[in-house]
Amino acid sequence: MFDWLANPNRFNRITEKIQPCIFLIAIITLVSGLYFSLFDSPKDYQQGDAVRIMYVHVPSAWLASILYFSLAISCVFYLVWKHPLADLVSSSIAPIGALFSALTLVTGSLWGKPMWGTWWVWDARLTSMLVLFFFYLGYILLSNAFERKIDGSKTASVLAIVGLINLPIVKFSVDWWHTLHQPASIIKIGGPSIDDKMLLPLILMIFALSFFSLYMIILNVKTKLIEKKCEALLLKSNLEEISKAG
Amino acid sequence: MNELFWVMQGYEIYIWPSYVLTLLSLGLLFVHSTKQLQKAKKLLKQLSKTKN
Amino acid sequence: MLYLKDVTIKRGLKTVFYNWSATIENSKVTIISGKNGVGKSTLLRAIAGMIPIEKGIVKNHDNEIFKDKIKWGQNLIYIDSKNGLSKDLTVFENLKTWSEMRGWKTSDNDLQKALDSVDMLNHKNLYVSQCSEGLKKRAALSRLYLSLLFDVGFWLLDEPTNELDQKSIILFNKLIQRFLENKGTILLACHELKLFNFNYELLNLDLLKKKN
Amino acid sequence: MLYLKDVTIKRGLKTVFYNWSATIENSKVTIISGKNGVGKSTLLRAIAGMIPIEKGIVKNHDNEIFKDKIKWGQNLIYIDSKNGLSKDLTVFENLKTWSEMRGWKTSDNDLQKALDSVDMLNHKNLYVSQCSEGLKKRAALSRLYLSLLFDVGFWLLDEPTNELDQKSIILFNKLIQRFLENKGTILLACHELKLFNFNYELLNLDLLKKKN
Amino acid sequence: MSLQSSFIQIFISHIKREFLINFRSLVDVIAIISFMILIVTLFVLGIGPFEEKLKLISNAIFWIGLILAIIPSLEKTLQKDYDNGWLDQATTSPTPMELILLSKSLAYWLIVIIPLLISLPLFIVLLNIKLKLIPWLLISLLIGGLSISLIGIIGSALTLGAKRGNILLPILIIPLIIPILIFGVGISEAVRINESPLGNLFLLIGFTLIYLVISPFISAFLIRIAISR
Amino acid sequence: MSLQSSFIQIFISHIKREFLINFRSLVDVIAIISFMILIVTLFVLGIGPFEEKLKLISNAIFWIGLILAIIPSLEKTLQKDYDNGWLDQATTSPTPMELILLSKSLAYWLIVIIPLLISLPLFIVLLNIKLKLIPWLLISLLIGGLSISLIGIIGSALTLGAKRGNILLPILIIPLIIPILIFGVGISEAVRINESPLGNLFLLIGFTLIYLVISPFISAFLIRIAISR
Ligand code: HEM
Ligand SMILES: Nc1ncnc2c1ncn2[C@@H]1O[C@H](COP(=O)(O)OP(=O)(O)OP(=O)(O)O)[C@@H](O)[C@H]1O
Ligand SMILES: Nc1ncnc2c1ncn2[C@@H]1O[C@H](COP(=O)(O)OP(=O)(O)OP(=O)(O)O)[C@@H](O)[C@H]1O
Ligand SMILES: [Mg+2]
Ligand SMILES: [Mg+2]
Repeated sequence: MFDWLANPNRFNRITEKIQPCIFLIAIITLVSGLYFSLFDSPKDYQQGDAVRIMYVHVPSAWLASILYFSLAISCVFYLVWKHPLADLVSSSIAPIGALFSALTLVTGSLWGKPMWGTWWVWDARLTSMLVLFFFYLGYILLSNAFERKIDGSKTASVLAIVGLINLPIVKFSVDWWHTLHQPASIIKIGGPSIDDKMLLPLILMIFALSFFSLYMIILNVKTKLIEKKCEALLLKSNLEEISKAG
Repeated sequence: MNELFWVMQGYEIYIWPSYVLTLLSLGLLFVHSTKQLQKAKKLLKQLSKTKN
Repeated sequence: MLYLKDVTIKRGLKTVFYNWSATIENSKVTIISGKNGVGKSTLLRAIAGMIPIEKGIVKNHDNEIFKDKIKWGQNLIYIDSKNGLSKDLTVFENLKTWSEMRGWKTSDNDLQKALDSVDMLNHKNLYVSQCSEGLKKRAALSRLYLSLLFDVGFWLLDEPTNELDQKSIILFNKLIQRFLENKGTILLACHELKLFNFNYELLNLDLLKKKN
Repeated sequence: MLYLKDVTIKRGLKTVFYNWSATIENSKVTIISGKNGVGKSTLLRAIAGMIPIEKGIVKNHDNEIFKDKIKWGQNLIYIDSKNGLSKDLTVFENLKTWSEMRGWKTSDNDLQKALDSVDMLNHKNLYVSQCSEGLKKRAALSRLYLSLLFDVGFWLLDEPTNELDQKSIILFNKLIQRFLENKGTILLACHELKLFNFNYELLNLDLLKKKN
Repeated sequence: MSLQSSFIQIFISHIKREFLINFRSLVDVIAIISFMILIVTLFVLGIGPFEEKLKLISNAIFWIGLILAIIPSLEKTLQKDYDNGWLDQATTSPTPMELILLSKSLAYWLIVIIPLLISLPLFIVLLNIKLKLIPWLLISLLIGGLSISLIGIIGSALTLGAKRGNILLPILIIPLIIPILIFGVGISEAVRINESPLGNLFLLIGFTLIYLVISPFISAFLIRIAISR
Repeated sequence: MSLQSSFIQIFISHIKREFLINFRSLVDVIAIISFMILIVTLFVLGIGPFEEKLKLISNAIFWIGLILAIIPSLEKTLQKDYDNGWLDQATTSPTPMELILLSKSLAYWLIVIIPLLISLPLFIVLLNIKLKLIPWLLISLLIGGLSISLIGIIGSALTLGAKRGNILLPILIIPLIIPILIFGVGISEAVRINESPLGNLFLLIGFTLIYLVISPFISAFLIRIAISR
């Protein structure tokens, strides 16, 4: 699939067609998600209206995790199969993922203040999200810390892959900590402890953010493909000048 | 829209910022990336023009 | 014969060689010359395998040299102005750890002979941090003698004569002579051609790069 | 006239000069030569005031030079193989910060002219970490031009020509010529005497030290 | 033609140089802030996430974080400037070495303190610091940071010439730093138990002033020794 | 005449080289011990010398001390060997870079662990550590130290060729080290509350084994990039 998409022209042709669809789905789910989460969802019996923060917090958290996974996978593609497109994909994912993990931290804090009376608690999930955020940050800083883009891409990809091994361990190990956090309720599919009516806006928001991210990734990859073309053109004209001058 | 909705049981100072922040950053990301794409496209056009 | 065919080598963002070709004859000395920043060191580092060759091939006889990097590593010695000496070790310890790093089992006797070949035996136990510039360079060049004992085919030397005094230049010339007798190939970047008393091929990058 | 009278200079535990005397003529070039490790760099560093002179005196005309270190510092430029360039700054930034460090108010125009004097104007914005060895050396030597604009009397240069290509050597010779016209005094450690096209005094430490 | 600059100008141009080398972009600010956050994380994870424990050590974390942020990087620039010959250039120039070293330590103070001040609200949240403590924390970190960097440069100069410098450095300077730590922690403790922190603050200021005066001379002396080797 | 040594011999000779450079005399052992002592002092002074408080953090002190002792010095040797061209010599030799890096990280582990073990009794007294904890502390520091140095070399290699690498290093490395800290502290905690520490121990061992396998390859890959600049 990736191999097949790796051709830039094919990538452009296909995305040209599906991009509007993705955008449309993102908008529809976002608007309806917002409607349900703000207007048409029940108050939690304990948290009251404060539970509404969940509809931005949890989707952000999910996306931060999912995007990191995709980032690392695309880094594997880049390092192992050396698809240049894979690097563009990973470098497009990274800032979006970093944004979502930052949003998770901020909205979580905004949730924590009314619920726990404190902005921050060194609880397992919070800590591992913080670590995730630093993996994103490390990836971004490292990929820009080299003179040659390719060196930065390779080095940062290594970091992302190490993170893929390390993050589950971090998550798992940090879970040893006693937690104030609520138990994972969606995961317990057997009997979700939250209201079905709360589930709907949650799922809608997750879809909205996922499609939005997908759209943004495609957009960024396109931008980078064009930038690459520009660079190649510039280089070519430079080299021609050099050979003329020589 | 009634007053009660905006106040949200006194949680409004937590709820609205989280929504606004989320939507704002998504919006900014969208605008920024689209601009970037437009810029790149323009540059490419210029370059291919000067080449020919 | 070392063939470089249509190679493109970048250094940072700068393309130093672009679709460039050259041949380097075996069992001879080739002196690479050219103005500062033309790419002498880059070329040597690329042939040594440290800087990737973006495009093109480098062949030794009919083997692409980077196909088997270990074999190519076995076959070459690279010395540049960085010397590769640890300041916190003595001259002797540096040579010894270096030869161990290459996996060579050298006797202390061999090591001493190597140091003697560049007149460093008196300075054997001097820490490198206490050596003058020329002594450091000589300590690095003592590796060349060791390589005569093992099966090394190439010396890649980047400005090896810079800090050497007259006597050391003579000793260095002798080492080169011995290596040539062993059918070794030498690539040497240098600005001062008058220091050498042997026949050499000249690879002037100024001229060669304009031609392409 | 720079007199060194009965000086003893140590380097670590080693006494490099012992009760040694020499004179160095003003407004001339004196080339210090000698074999590796004889003490050329030590001598230059001692005169520059970095290595203490254990015994003996060094006089310029009738002033002991180390009586007023600030004045002596004002009066000299010292450049050795370390160059004194920060890798993380560009060639231009390095020159600018250097001249600011000396307290010289130089215009950007002067700095550019200085870089031009060693043909480094094209490489002005190159980070030093991206310079080839020769380019680094040239970036360091560009200070010499600046010193022509200010009241500097001495250049102490330790193997300044090592990495330079032919063209840079010519430019370097020109700088020396201009400094001599300004009545400047040059002390220069070097192994290769053929590079210079001016009259020089030779201070061969091999011979001088045996005599004592 | 001798357009000599004044010492002040030379001093400022030196600070500019350090900023050029070490503070080229936003990345550096982000990096220092992240470094501090991660130090906090490391401590918290080592100790356990319980609030009561955290309260006990939040002061210590700040100070140790500050020490770890300033001293290693100060050591590194000095080492770099020694290795690349910049310090040789400085000694063979009319500018006093003392001035150069003073500017170096002030530059490093600024380089670390500016990001720290920017991110102080974040730490207040992370470590759950009480509001009344904040002005005192601010002022004690500002002053303490200055003395840490003044001491740091002495330590770096001490180990510059020493062969086994890298390991010796902390040993040599930690005794010098301990008083700062004690006064700094003393300030916050006093505020916490509603006593006047002024005593400790004055001690901290006095201590810093002493180092402000002696540090450039001591480190210049040490560097001359290192260069003369 | 080709008397090739085996990989094992090359490996050992590399460790010997690191010891020659870093461990020449008793001074080096003492230096590392005093470094650890000073870390303890810093903590104690930052927190206040009350026993209950100390008990809470004695684990954290050990682990943070270990991290601070291994990683900066590991980074420094790698940087030194990069600057002086030794890594160039290693890449242009038949010996695989992986082997060299593995030996480097093991050497650093030994260099820090040996003095630590020698001085453990001292810390037991200083920090008032219970006897039943000691064997577990010993084993967890041994294993944890190994994984810290394996990770440390990855981090150093990541930042070797990077601009402003020294400032990036902690950001990259601390997240990787967190599990070690947690498992390590977990072992002692388990012992303290009379539960079995084996679970945490096995996790620590597993973690270390993963890095033992991947670290040399990853860091060799990264160093090749740094050298190709
Ligand atoms: C900076 C602070 C916070 C961070 C980083 C954070 C992180 C996360 C993450 C990563 C998830 C997804 C977990 C999963 O899907 O398994 C999550 C879910 C959740 N968080 Fe937070 N959280 C924070 C603060 C809070 C606060 C203050 C509350 C409110 C009490 C809260 C309540 C929840 C709830 C109810 C869920 C959904 C449970 C689930 O999906 O399993 N979080 N949080
Ligand atoms: N830091 C030091 N500690 C001890 N001895 C030193 C130190 N630096 C140099 N030496 C010794 O002092 C002597 C003089 O060194 P110096 O660098 O002056 O030689 P030089 O004439 O410049 O040689 P070269 O031609 O190699 O540059 C040498 O024998 C050297 O080994
Ligand atoms: N790390 C780097 N990043 C970017 N450009 C570099 C880098 N290293 C070298 N260059 C550039 O590559 C070109 C070739 O450098 P190289 O060192 O090969 O020159 P050289 O011929 O050896 O010169 P010299 O005679 O001065 O040693 C130079 O223009 C130099 O500025
Ligand atoms: Mg070169
Ligand atoms: Mg010398």
